[in-house]
Amino acid sequence: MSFPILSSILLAPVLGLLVILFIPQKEDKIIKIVAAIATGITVILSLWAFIAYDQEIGGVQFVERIPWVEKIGITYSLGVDGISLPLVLLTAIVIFTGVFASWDMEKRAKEFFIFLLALVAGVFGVFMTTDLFFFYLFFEVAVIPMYILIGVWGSTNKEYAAMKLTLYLLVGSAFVLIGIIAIYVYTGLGTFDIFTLTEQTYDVGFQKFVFFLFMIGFGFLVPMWPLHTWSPDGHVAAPTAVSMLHAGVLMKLGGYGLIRAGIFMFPEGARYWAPLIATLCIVNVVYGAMVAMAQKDLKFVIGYSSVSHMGYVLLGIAALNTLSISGAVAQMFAHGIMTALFFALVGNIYNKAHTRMIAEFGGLAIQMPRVAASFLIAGLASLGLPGLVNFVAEFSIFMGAFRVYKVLAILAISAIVITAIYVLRVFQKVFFGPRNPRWDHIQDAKGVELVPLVILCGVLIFLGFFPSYLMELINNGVDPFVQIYLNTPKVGGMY
Amino acid sequence: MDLELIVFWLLSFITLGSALSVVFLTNIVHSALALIMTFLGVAGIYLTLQADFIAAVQVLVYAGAVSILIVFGIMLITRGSGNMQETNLFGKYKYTAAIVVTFLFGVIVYFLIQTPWSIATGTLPENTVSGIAHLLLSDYVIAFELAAILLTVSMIGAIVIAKEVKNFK
Amino acid sequence: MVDSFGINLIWLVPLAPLIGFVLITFVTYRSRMLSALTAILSVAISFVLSLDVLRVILTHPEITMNNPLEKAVEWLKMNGLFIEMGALIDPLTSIMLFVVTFISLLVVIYSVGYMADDSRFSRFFSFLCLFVFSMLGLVISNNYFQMFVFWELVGLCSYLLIGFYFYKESASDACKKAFITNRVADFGFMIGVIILFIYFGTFNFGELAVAISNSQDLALLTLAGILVFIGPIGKSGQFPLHVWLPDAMEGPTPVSALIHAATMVAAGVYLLARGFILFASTTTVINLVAYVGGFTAIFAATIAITQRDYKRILAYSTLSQLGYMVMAIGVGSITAGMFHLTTHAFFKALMFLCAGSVIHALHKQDIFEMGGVFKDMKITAVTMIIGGLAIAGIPPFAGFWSKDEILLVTLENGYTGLYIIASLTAFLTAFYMFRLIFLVFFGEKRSDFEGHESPLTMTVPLMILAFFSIVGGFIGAPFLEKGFSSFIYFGEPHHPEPNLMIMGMSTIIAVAGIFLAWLIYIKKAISAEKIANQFKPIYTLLYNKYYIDEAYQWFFDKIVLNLSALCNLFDRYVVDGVAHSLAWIIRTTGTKGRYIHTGSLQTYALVLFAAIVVIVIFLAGPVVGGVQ
Amino acid sequence: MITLNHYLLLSAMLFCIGLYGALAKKNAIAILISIELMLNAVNINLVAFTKYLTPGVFTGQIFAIFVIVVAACEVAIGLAIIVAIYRNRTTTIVENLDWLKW
Repeated sequence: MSFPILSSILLAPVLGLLVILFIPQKEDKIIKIVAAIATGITVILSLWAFIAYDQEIGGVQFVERIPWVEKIGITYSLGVDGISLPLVLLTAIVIFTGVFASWDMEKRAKEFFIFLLALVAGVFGVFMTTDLFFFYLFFEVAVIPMYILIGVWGSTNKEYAAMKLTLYLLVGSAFVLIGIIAIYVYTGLGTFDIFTLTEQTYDVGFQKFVFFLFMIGFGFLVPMWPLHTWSPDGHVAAPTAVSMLHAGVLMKLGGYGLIRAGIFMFPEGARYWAPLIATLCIVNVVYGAMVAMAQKDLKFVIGYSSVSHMGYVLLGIAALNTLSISGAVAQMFAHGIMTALFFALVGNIYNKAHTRMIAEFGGLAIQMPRVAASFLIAGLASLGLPGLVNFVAEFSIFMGAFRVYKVLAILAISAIVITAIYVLRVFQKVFFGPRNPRWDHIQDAKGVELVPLVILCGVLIFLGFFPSYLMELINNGVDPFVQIYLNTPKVGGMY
Repeated sequence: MDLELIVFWLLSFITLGSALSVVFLTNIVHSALALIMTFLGVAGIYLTLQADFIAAVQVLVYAGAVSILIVFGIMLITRGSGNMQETNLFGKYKYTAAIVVTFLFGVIVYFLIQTPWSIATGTLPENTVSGIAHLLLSDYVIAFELAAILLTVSMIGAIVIAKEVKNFK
Repeated sequence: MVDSFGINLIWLVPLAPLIGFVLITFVTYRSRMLSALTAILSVAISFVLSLDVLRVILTHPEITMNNPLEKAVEWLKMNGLFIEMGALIDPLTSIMLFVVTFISLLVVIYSVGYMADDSRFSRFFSFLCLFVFSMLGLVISNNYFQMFVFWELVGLCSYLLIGFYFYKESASDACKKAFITNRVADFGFMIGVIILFIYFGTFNFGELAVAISNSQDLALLTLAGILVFIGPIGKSGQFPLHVWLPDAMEGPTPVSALIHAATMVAAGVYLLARGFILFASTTTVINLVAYVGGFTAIFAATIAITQRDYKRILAYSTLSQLGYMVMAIGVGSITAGMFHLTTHAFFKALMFLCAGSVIHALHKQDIFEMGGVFKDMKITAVTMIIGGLAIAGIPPFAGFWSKDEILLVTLENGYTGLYIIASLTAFLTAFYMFRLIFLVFFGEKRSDFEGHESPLTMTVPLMILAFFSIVGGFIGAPFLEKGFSSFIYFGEPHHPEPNLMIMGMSTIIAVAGIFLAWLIYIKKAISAEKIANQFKPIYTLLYNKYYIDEAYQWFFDKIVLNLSALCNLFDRYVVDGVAHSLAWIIRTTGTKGRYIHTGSLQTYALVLFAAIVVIVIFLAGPVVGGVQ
Repeated sequence: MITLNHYLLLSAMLFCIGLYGALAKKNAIAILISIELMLNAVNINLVAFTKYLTPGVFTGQIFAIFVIVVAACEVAIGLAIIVAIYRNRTTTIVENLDWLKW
């Protein structure tokens, strides 16, 4: 057996967490370094996996299987394919930069990083596991530290936001749990293995039922309108690194789950519910953008822009073809990087200015040119400018979706205008305009603060110019499933 | 109508009557006295069941020790309260409880009549004490010892709990 | 196959400025001189390569519009999507490459002098390089997708450069406006491109041309054509998306010259020429193109005659001239459109650079505060007058030939209405341009300023451009047998016969316009104020640009922002309200429900026994009777 | 002839009287007393079962003995608690003793 890359990715944060446990509270420098090393390892390993993944063979690679509870068929099994690998890489990048973004965290730094690493271990687990039981387990592992992180280290109405977020996510996961149990009982194979279960046939009524559960359950996570209000509140309240991870990665669990366990497992159910998802996601896209325009708090703007952008992911999923689903996965990756950059920047500004109210800023580009430049890059990524990876993802989604839902796709594309309006308005109000002496004391990002900026901007631009590294891997992961399950009827008895 | 039956009815009448008195008398001291009567009645029932040892224990422990304890308890607690006639009143559930208990009684009676008891044919030996003693000190010896410990513990516990706490604050 | 370094290194044409951008941004940004040198050098490389490409095209007659050279690399390949990045080399590309790199080079050199006092000198050059990269990428694209990508990137550069003085509120508003207006246009363009790919399965211009000419689906072609045309409407400032271009003058003047006069705004025309087969496939689309162009031409010209700001007048003039080009293509002649694009690039860049020179010296932009500048700035003034003559259409200056070609094809193809509009526009153009020249360079000083000639880095580009503004028109002059028209054409080369009557008419119109301006502003025979007062409502309407900006502003402030506020309230109070009321129900159930726990043991016991009774009855009920 | 059911019926009545007392009375000592009645009812059952069902084995009676032991302990502890409560609260009315409330 070769080197267990995936288990190592999963264990690196856990190990880091254990090491931090034994470091005294006051040595917060060492704690941060340990956290950076632990997450750095995950970046290196996931990059390695990203490169070592053999597209010729395709399918699930780096598989590790250890039976856990054999009696009911629960197996600790990890494996990645073209769908999950980019998301694993995304998680690694976001958490690594997130550690640097919270470098000046002084309040109970030890506990903060312990929970942060626990959270990220859970997220890694969700993306890598190929077992539905572990999928659910890791998801819950990710939710609980989130509650504590927001509740303790947050700002602006943090208790409310933490409670809201946790309750919404738990309600969502309850739907998912019912679905998982229903599948397990229905098949009666005594296995939770996602791919084995995907190969089974289910009758149409069952597909519709379970897909509905998954749609609602994962819809809470994505978040699908009108189940979305937890996410802006959560973003705003969370500390910087948690916002990055939350908007950058946690929301992607929903999209990932919907693709992995939703449409491939229940293509008929997906076909039945897809128009509903498509309609709701247009509400997400347009309405989210409109709400974002009305916000006064920087983080709320980004929070609602996430709602809007995740609508594109849903649109890609609802269109049910290779291009759109690949676009959806790529959009998850791109949006994760972009929004993490946004939150890192806003966190940076907030740490220095102690306010996030857009109206109080102005002319910041004079005092913080680097932050302004990075913010502009993030903003341009957000409005889908070519040359940044978001554009490729959105374009694929539009291309895929247009074949299926013409009017809805046009409505979705119209949001690129609305997005441009609110992004540029915010950018102008915060960074442009005459010098404001109130902010003269603010220093530009420097030293470790630059790490997240450089890495995230770099990823956005590099993959924007060379999208094939990302897109072809994703396409490689998505296409076989689409060919097998979506292009042929998969109903019990007829298959 | 043989003697046994007459005795049983008599004892039942005494037991239930005094039990009802325990519940319905409003003076707690009267209730306690009625309780002693009940205990004695139950002891009599035991005798009709040829359980002479249990009957003896019943008289000693219940009618003797427990009753005295309760009387002492009453003495400690009801001091100072003026009207002894109102020391043992019904609470707010007087009627609700009656309904529930009636139903429960109905259920119990229904089932004990319905149940096909497999009545054994044999009879009890004349001398039960030695049999009980034998069992207690062989099969049930651990339980027996535990009962001893329990008694000790409860004695100490009762003292600790009832002891006046001083300088607690 | 043609072997030449220009063709072989075609990828370096756009890439050299990109490398320049990267170098300036990350390496040389601390040194002004190095940054300027890097910029000049990188653009010069592109220029030399472009020259070689032009040479190759000119010496290889087998490379024609119908038989281009094409190079491409795969950029992205997915199931259902195939995207290339490539270079399409034909006469159209080569002339556009030449124009763009030539003007860019001159503007970059000019900027060394113009921006000398700016503290963000290096940043300016890095942005310029980025722009040149994007523009060249756009020019060489061989497919719609690449075109769209660079189309957006030039928009970004335009945003960055208009907002170069971001600390000025007006500049920051203008750059935002420019970007958003272009976004609206790109929205249409993008849908058009997507439709094209979905129905024809390719982005490639050549493959699409074949597919479109074989297609019978007129409705689809009309839809796609109109949608794609929305892109040029935005980028080339056609009505009704023209509003951003005058405001874009908030940027540094070299930027206005390069981006908002000569190159980027012409990208729309270039796209129309490049994808002509799509627009020409249905009469609806091609007529739309023609009339939008014609309307914009006269619409912008009427506004220009009332404006007071030097650069704004030029901006409206640019709009008007772009309208000419679009109209030319709309009436079916990409030859005329591209010809005018080329000459316009020379003389309009020239005029903007002259404006820059004047503004640089005077630090003023209102032409009514200038006057008599001629004696202080002879080179600038002479070159500006050359530009004015060129745009007015006085023979033998460049503008005469190209404008004449447009008028000719318009009439020839039966658009008499458009011909009259175009002639009227020519009259207005001559009038407002010489109004500007007379007010700025002649007469007495109308305010306090010190004029002085600009440094050589600025005047040399002026002179070079002036030279091209004089002779540039001869490449397409009708008496040339193998002129522009046999170089860039659609379908078969069409060589219009020289029509002396049209030539004469247009010359007379231009002279009349200049004469009127002379009468009003030099001779003072006619009072401008009196006319303005006489036609007060019209004057106000024109001066306020037909209130279109105000209408858009009203739409945005009143409709969009209120809608967005409404959405926000909906989200806070309805969507969240539902969630909160659910939470309220649960919480209230809890707070009320806890009173069940009375704390009284008797209650608990009572309920316990009642429950026992109920459960026993419930469970035993079915089996009662079964018990013996 | 006295049958098992006589005893069981007696026991059931006694139990229910005790239960009624435990549920309906106010005074804590009265409740304790009522519980004693219930325990006695149980003992009657046990002893009666010994006679009628398993005459050879004394298990029932031994159980009764243990019940008596436990009952004795219970009374002792219960009274101690009541005394302690009385000392703190000067009441033994259970309706006032609602500290378990929310």
